[in-house]
Amino acid sequence: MIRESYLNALVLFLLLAVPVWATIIDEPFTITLATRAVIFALAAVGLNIALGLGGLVSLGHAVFFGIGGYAMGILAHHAQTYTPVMSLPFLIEGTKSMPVIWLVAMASSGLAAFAIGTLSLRTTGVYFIMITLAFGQMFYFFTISWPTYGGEDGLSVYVRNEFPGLNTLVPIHFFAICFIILCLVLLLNALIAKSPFGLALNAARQMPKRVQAVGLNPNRLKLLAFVISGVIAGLAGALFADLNRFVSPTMFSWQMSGEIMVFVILGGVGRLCGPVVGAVVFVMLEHFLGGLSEYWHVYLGALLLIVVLFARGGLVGLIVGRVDAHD
Amino acid sequence: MSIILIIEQVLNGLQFGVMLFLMAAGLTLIFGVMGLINLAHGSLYMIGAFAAAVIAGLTGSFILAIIAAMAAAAIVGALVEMVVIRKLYGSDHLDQVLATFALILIFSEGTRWAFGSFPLFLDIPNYLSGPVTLPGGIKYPLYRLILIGVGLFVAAGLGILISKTRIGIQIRAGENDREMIAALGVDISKLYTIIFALGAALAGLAGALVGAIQSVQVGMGEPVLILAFVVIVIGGIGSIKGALIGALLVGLTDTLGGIFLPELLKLFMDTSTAQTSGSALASMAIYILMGVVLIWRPTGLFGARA
Amino acid sequence: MHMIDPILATYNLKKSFGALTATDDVSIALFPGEIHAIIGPNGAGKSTLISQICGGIQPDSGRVELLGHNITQTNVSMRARAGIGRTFQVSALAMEDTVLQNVLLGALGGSGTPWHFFRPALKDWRLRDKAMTALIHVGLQAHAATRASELSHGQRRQLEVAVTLTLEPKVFVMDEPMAGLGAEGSKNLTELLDNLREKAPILLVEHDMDAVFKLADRISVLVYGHIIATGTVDEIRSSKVVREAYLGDGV
Amino acid sequence: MKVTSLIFFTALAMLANGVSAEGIKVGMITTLSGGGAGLGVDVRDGFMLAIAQSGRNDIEVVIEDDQRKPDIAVQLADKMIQSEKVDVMTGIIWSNLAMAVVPFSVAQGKFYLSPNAGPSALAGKGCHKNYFNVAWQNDNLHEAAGSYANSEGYVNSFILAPNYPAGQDALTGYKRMYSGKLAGEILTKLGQKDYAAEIAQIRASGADSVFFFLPGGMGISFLKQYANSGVDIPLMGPAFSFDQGILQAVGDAALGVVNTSQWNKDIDNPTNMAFVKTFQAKFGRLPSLYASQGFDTANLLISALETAHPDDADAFRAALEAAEFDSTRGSFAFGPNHHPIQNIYAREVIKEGDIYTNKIIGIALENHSDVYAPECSF
Repeated sequence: MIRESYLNALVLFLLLAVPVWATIIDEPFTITLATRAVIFALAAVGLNIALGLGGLVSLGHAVFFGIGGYAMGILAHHAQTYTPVMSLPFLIEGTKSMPVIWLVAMASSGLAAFAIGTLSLRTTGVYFIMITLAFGQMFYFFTISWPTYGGEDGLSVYVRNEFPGLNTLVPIHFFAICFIILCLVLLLNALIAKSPFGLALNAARQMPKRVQAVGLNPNRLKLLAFVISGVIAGLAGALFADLNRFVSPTMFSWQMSGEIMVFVILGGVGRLCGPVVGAVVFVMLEHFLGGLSEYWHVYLGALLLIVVLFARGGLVGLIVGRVDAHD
Repeated sequence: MSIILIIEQVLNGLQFGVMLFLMAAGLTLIFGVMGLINLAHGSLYMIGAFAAAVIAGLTGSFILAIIAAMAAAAIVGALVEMVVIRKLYGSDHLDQVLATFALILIFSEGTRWAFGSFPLFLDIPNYLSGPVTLPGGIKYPLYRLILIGVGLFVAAGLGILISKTRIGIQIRAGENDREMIAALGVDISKLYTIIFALGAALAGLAGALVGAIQSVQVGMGEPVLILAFVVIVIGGIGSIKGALIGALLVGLTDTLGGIFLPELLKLFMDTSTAQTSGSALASMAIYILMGVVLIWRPTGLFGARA
Repeated sequence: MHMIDPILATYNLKKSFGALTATDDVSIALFPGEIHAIIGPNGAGKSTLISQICGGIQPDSGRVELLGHNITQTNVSMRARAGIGRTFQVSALAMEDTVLQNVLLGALGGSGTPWHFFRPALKDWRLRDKAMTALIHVGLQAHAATRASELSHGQRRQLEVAVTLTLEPKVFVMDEPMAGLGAEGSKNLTELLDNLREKAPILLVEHDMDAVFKLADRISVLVYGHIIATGTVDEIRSSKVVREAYLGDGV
Repeated sequence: MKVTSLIFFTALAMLANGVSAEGIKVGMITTLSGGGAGLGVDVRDGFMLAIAQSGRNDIEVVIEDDQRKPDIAVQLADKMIQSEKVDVMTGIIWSNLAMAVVPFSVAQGKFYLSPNAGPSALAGKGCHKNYFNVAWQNDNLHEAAGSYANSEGYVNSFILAPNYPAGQDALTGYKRMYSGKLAGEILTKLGQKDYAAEIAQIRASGADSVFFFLPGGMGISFLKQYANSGVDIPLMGPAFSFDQGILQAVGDAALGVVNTSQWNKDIDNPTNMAFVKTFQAKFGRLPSLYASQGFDTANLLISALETAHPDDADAFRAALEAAEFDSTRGSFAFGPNHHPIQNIYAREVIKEGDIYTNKIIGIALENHSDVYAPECSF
């Protein structure tokens, strides 16, 4: 058994070391895979704030991932075709600048999370799982049948968007951007977990009526957690779209929501780096098992079952044991 | 749009609804009694359809195929319950979601491993094919009428099973109070296996019946599964009556929405825009219905009040 | 009778569930410095009454006043902020959290806003002092770092009281605090509550008659949703109505 | 011993072809798992059959499964280009995946030979000199159905397709050639499996013909339900609902339905006859049009390699443009936008013994190109 903080440091170190090593030996594809893992991890860290801290089992987080993706797709599409996003009532131009795209992605997914959260938090338990799933399906079918931005075909962006001072087309540069964002979000997550808000949210998950009895509104705490979670997933979506230089409705599919949830549970719900471990392991399995057999989903399924049945607390829990009591 | 067409569409909606009910009934029973959320219910639907296709291919008998579908789904269901599901009753919904998601992966790819990537052949028998003429001169496929009949028959049967029989009393007791059935001296794990197998058999039946007019292929279960979840959430989880009403609502909304929404929009916009946005709206209609129901009644139409 | 205004009062509260009238025209008052016990047989409507006072259930008619303000239309958390500090019949604590974290939650609620995201709650000394004071008051300071789930039943009741203390409430509303406690635990908690009335008056719903007779300044007897008598311990002990309706003829 | 013989054969190949000793590497990204895997499997088998028949051991084919997910396809494309360093790419089945992969790949100087998807964006303004489509432009088969409807004298068609870009393109394609009126036009939900409502509308519409584009399981469902409904208005559709894999699952319900295709197993030329025979012998099933497209794609590639290596991009491109290979479709040539100019046939579903298959009943469009070609300039 080792302490969780050492494990977290080790995970992040490896996640950084592998692409650096890959750059040295000129294996750019390994960097691409690592970037994919980092972005998935980011989305999962987002979900973990709602799921691990707030106890909100959302089977619809693909909505925010997708909205982030489409924010990037739509802005970059208009920038590359030199058409305005809208001209009435005022002019909005497309853009290829990553920071601007991120802001738009986070704002729009945050707004969506606010709306969906407000409605969904009227329900609890299985109903909450199902209503978030239903919102996901709504967005999925909408994007498929709405022709303006490509419908099911999706949108291609031929060149990756720009970040001041870096050449985003160089794999290690783009990886660095994603990795730094992941570290910042993890830091934010750690701070939130220990903050007064995190304390209250954590209590709202375990015993909402106690939180009410001390004069706080548990649903408002959960709603904010849901919005923060959605904003992070949206940012991950924008990065994912930039990694692929492509967005499509599959980003909204319920399998995507399921996969984000798999990252979290595989790694360990409520653990700071659980989602990171989950995403990295998933991407590795996808790569290596996928190379072994066309039917690799069978093995993936079996592995997930084993984790659920025998490794409560996910992989992180398996390595470091149960959560320490703080202080 | 003629009255005949409207009646025909209502029948279509009903038929879709009762088939959804077969799926939803099992899901809602399993949730009501065992508190388990089972994403792998769609796999049992697929297993039913594949078993029916194989047996129909071997024997040529549709009746045997249907029986085989129910048996295969029930057996697989019982096995899954005993090997995996049983360990999940105490867990929270999160673990259940993940474990049954894993089961979907295993069943889907396993079936593809065994049967290949191409759809299987399963058709309705000659004596059930073709249309019949209903009063008012409506021509309607015989087989679809039979589906409506089978669905309503199963609904009635389940109603009687739950209200009148010994096992029904146990099921109701289990929904209300888990310790109570233990106190009644019922073997709980056996009861759970039976309920799971019953739900699975209904899913298998639906898979075979629907597979005969649709396509028998890997992945056929998941779209139906999601609709069935919408159904039980609208109806109220745990309620058979809710599942029936919810299924009919979803069936009618989906069928009629697809027809009438584009027609409605044509009143305001040009034909092709109306067609595109109408069908976009129609594909979201049932989810909008579900959202509205949950905002109005957060535990569904017939769900237990919190 | 009393020349001072009540801190908490209900006026003609009425609540029915279908044909069952759970609360029937209930008017009670809680004055500064007193412990007012509400007793009654099972099913008398005590829990429903508490819920109406704390905001979980809306009455069909009647009103609830705190310090002279009508709070009938407000919800649970608003009433908590207004000064109602309650404990639950079954301990409602964040079981995965430590004792200190549970009390901090109360301090957080009492301080008004939880909307701080970057400063660790455990390093907020103002909150922490408040929390530790409450823990010392109930005698749990040695267990600050213990998980709530590892506490004994009696300690959990003490912790409930401590959480409520951090709110600096105007009144305490306690739903059967003695339930499930052994003789020793009851004795400890009785002492604790006895001293608590200096901080704020207590509305005490309780089954444990020894504790009630020891603690209460006044007692109201609730039967079938109806207050049949209110008075001092001696008045209630000697009341004929109470003996007939509640204690039974044999006593 | 083995090494020596390899060197010997390579040397021989060098002499024979006059190209450099280094072989070429082909990256195939196609759908081998999940829904729609049947199409990818056929393209792969057809392609590899041609490679095997060529006897060339200097062509290395790296095959990867995209699971029909665009993001996986993009990731695999990155892998092919960055890690495998392939010269030529091919294999993608679906238009949306092609849109995700092709523009990026050709922009990096790779050649892409499409064995199936032909989205209009890549045929018109978005065309690229290194992108060749060996199958068809997406609209082609639908246009052929419209033309066939005219030749049959249909004047009141009911048309339906799923509500997604390829579906909307299908209806546009049909209407482009068809000159009659429309009795109705429906966009169904993608993935829909129950068509009772649509069939009722068809019955009520008074149409004299029905054109539908419903690929995969959707088409199976529609055909079975249509046959069972008692509606007997003649059906037409593109070959996608009538390929060899699907027909066996539809059964009698498909018999007699007319569909349009650029290929069929009874096209009478020696290449095709040999292809059908060897494919059946090797894989134990009849080839589908997807298999024929995979086979043709590989043969086009091999023919171009006879004259140039992809390292010499201009020469290799010229060799591809010449398209000097024996196609299973008989005459085959590329138009100015690198899309085929070819005959499109009307076929009818028949039963041969126990097997459901197609028979050519006529030519729907002769030497047909596509409408997007004029918009294309490299």
